[in-house]
Amino acid sequence: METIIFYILSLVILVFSVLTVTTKKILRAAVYLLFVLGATAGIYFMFNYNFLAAVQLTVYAGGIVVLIIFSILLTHQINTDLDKINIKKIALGIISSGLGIFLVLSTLNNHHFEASNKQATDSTIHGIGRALLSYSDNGYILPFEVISVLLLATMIGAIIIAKKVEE
Amino acid sequence: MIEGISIHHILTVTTIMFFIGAYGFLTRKNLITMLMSIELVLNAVNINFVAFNKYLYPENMQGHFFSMFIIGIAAAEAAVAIAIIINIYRNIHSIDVEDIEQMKY
Amino acid sequence: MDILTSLILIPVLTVLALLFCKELKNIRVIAAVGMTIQLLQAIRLVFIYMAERASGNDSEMILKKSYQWFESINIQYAVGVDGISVLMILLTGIIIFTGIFTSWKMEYLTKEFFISLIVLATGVFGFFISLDLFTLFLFYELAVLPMYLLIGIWGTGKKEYAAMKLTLMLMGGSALLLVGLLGIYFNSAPDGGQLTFNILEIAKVTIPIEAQRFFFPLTFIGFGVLGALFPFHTWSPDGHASAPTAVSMLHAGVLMKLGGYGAFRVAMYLMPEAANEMAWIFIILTSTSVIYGALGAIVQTDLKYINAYSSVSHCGLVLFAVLMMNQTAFDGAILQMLSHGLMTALFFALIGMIYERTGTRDIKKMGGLMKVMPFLAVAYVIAGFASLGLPGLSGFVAEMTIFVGAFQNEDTFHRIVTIIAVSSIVVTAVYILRVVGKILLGPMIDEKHSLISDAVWHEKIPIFVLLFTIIAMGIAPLWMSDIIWESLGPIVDKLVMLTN
Amino acid sequence: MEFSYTIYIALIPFAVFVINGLFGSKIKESFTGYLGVAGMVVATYLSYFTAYHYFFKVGKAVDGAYQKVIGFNMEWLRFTESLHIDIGVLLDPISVMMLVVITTISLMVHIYSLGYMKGDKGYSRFFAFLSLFTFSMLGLVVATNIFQMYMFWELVGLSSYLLIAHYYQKPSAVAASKKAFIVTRFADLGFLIGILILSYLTGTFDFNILCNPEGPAFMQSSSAVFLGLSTMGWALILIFMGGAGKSAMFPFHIWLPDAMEGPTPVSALIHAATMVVAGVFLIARLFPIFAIVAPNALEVVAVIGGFSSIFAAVIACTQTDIKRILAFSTMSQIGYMMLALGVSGYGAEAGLGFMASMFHLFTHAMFKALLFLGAGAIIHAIHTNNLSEMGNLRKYMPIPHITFLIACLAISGIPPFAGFFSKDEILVAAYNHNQIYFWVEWIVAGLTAFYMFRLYFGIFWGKEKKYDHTPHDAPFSMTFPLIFLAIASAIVGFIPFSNFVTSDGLPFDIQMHWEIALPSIGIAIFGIIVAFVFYKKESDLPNRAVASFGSFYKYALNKFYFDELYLFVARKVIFKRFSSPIAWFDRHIIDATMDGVATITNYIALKIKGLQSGQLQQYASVFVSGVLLLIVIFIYLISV
Repeated sequence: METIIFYILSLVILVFSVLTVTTKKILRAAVYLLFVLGATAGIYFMFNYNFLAAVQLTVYAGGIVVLIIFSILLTHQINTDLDKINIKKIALGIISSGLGIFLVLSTLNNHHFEASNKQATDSTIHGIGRALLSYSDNGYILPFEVISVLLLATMIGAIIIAKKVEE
Repeated sequence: MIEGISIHHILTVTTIMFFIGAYGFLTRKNLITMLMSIELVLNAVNINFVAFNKYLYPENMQGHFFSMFIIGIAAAEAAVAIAIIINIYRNIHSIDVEDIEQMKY
Repeated sequence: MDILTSLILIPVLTVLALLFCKELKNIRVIAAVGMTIQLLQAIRLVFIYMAERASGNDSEMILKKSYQWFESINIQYAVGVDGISVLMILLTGIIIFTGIFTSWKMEYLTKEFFISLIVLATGVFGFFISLDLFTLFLFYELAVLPMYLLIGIWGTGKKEYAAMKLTLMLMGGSALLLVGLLGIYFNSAPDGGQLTFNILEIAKVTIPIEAQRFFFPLTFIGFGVLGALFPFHTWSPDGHASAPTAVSMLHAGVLMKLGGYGAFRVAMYLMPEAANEMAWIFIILTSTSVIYGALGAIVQTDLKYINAYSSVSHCGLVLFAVLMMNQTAFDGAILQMLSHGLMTALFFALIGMIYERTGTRDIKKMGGLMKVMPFLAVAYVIAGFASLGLPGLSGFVAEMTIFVGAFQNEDTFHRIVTIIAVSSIVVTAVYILRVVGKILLGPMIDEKHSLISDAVWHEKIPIFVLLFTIIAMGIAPLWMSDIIWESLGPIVDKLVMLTN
Repeated sequence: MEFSYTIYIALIPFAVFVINGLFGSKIKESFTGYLGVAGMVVATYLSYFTAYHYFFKVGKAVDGAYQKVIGFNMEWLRFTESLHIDIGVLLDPISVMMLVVITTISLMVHIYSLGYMKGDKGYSRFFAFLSLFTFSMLGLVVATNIFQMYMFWELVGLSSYLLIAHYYQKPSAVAASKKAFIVTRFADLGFLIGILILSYLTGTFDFNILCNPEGPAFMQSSSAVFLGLSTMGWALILIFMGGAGKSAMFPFHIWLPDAMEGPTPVSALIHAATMVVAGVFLIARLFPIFAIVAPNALEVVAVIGGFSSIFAAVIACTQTDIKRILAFSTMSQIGYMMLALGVSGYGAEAGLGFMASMFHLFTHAMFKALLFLGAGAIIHAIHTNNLSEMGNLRKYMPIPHITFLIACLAISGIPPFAGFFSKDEILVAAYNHNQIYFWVEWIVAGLTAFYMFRLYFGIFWGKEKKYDHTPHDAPFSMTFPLIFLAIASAIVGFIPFSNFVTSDGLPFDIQMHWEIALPSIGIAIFGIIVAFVFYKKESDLPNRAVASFGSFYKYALNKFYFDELYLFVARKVIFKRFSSPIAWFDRHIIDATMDGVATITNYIALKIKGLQSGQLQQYASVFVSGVLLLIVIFIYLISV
């Protein structure tokens, strides 16, 4: 059962990934991306990382994709097709990507991963929250603070960059 | 740990996804679509982190938290990127990456 | 306070004082006062040195101080002087002092000019007192780099080109030098133990011969570029011709000596075996320099070019002498550095003054200036005679010591190149007298020149100081020669004993 | 020390030079002249006193020979333990004699210049340089070691340069001074190399050690041989090259005639009586080495001296500038002295030539200075050097006339004037050594008499020319030296010179050799008669004589084109073939190489800057390719 779900999710991810980077309509690309992100969240669910999946859905699917769509609307007529892409470029892209896939996969297949049998730790929201705010060995208070500062800076930065320059 | 699925399966999927993102980044001309490609790449990496966490080191949650922070940063990045894109569009009425070459030489 | 460190601190303080100074007049006065104190300190240092030696202190370097400032690779701020560096410091003190007065009328960006000039001098002072190769290199770079600004901003003619060329060529030399110095560093403890940059400690060990063979040429050429070693001398004519007066003085007078001093103190002293082995290559190059520079000077028509080629010839003689592996020749090399420093500074100062008055440096456009500016003309003639090695002036002492020393070598090769080098004195006479005859003697060529006035006080000060030292050195050379002689002992032990 | 005061003989003129040189423009002009004369009076007194003291009181050692006395010595610069330059005073017969000659002539010239240079713009400068010259020349002759000699040798060259260029606004004077300095400098190069070789072989500069027949110099006679001469011989020939340069011997003679551009007192002092004999003095100083170790080198000296004397005498017959005639005559007479040294042997009687040479140096200084000063008086009066613009001056200028006549008789070797005695000794020495030398010098004696009397008759007799103003007789300050020197020229020949100055210090007696003296007097009188016939009255005899000599005359008139030859070498060979190509090479090859490195770097930079296209995706694909490449390299190529 789980195997089948995983395959389905994988298929969704791969197919819509391809569509995202190849479709001519930009808005469609955004929508395909949304599917990919959703399927990713699904995989997180399968790992039993529910909080992460939720974050994925809210931040990525809910936030970023909406932002992207907004920007598309701000900069494009929705119906216009994207420009034709130079065949050379496509060829180059395919060759390097294909080569990359080949190289990485063949490396991976030659490598044996030692699966661990240790007991998984608590991945409840409660546990996550504790870990995030703890400053003990497995605590993440420092990155958490850093990220919050970063987000604040981003907010200000984004506003300043996008602000209309006053003549 | 997903029943019946080895780490190789997951890594295969994410590898392909990663390079699809890379392909998109290399070929798309539109800045927004390039941004989307980047999101694909990031997602592939996120899944990898989680998978390694889950399969190889289940006893702590580093991969999990790493993914979370990446998502946070990705959000920030997207916000700034889009702000920049909009600004560029305002200035040169195009968001074609080939038109943006002020940084040459 | 420690007198050696004060030699660095005084210029630094002067620079700081200049930074907070606005009025033109104050700037000049501060620079002049600072450098006067510096000169007095340099003179005091000579007396301290002589008193130390008289009281029986016969260690290689005196007034030694050492502070660790970068522990992990053992870089120290190690200072100390022997007779040679004391005299070089005195020379530098004299020349920066006179240089300040020569640029008294500098009006464009005065403050920045004096600051760069004094920073350069700081580097030179630091170079001469350093015993640590790394610190030495640091000061070396500090001395070379302000040159770019000084020529590029305050120069004349093709100044950007000249500044760029000079800086790039010297930097190229520095690159070789850095490799050489690091090579010495990494071989400074062949038997294991702490690697060191300290010259005195490296001198105690024998660097493996394979390493020496590789790093000696690098170090020697690295310093040689600054010492105008043929064929790396071409920055000199262009650089000197474009540089403002005080910079030419300092550069030809002192900076080029850094090359000779470094080649001697670092390259040859620390790697004596390779030096002995490869000396013949460089002897050929330097004796070429000597003759080539002199012959090149004959046909030039720009006063500064003439002097630049003459410097190539004279500095070639310095390097020639250090390669002669003979205590007398070494002595002569140091004397020649001092002598050439003084007289070339005087030359450039005078050329600057003549240029200010006539607006040209072309010898074909001048004539009979003796009549309108006897003081400057007489000074020029004396400088010329010092340059062609007339007894009673400094050049004779230095050249004769070199020639006699070089000729004491047993083998024919050394003696033949010595004879070749000796013949440069005739060529020197030709170009010096040609210039004197053209611009100072004979009838007045340009009517406008009859309105020229003679030197004023701030021009007379440097001329008097330089003339005095040139004549003093020429008339009573023995004390100077003795100071050098006794300091050469350790170096000779390492270098010359090897040949026997 | 007994003779330590002798250092002041040299130092007093130096002090005068310093005072006049530094403060000449500040103090009253006439004072500088008087100061110079006063200094010279003291120096002259001191050197006469020294001479008296040396020759008659303490100079002789027990065996009767005059020994060398070190009056003063001070280390000046040390090269090695054994090689060091000292500054000192060495007194021996020749240096004491030179002291007397130099101070006497210098004093006379100083006095003379008081009148001659009056009103000149460079009055104080002139006196300063005269003092400098005197100082250097005195330092030269009393040198205790060869390097001290070289130093003062250079300094006399310097003062000669400065004094020739006295009228520095005259291009010809500037050119002449330059020529004099460079030609002698070139010769000095030989001197210096000679010193280097000599010091290398012997390990000393000191004359006392060098000239000591038991010293290291004499151990060297068997050393390596190169081109038929020992190394020592070559060293000595190179040293002689320096002497030849200073003494204007062939082929370094070309500067001397031009040096006449200087003021006439300078010509008298430097270019007739003192500096130009420095070369002779140098050989005399090193005479024991020359005579014993390298007789071949001495033969060279003799040949050069003999050739120079006849060469110069021939040219002198054709010149019209009176100072140049005297200059060539000087060259000719110095040739005599060189020849005399060259034919001499070492030892008392064998050293006749040595003694004769010194004797001739002494007498020649007197009469040649007199000739120049006389010529100066004439030039001072009529403002020209040209013989053809003179004539019948005897009635205007009686004192110069008489003194000039005495000098002419002296130089021609007419007894009982000084030249006769010294020239006779030279001819005897030449006759004893090799008869060819004798006959050459015999002819030169005739030529000398001829051209001197050509000069004499041309100036004082013949047709009167038009002068700008009536020629006036010279003032007392100028006539006094003339009279003094005329008396000296007349009587110094009677000094028994061989009792004082000999090659090894042992005095001996000489006899008159009438069988040699008579023919030489004969040819001198013959020369005078020819001159009398030719030039006493205007006639076309000279022109006919010229015509019969044809092109030879033209060659002689143009000094056998040696100036042109040198000019050709200097301008066309050194300048065009060496210096200009080197300057070109430096700019266009070496410098261009350096610039070329920069240009190539620049070119490459321009070419590869296209890589920085600003195209983001281009960068990205390069980046991706690079990563893939690294994967391939590190995982597949290296690890396997």
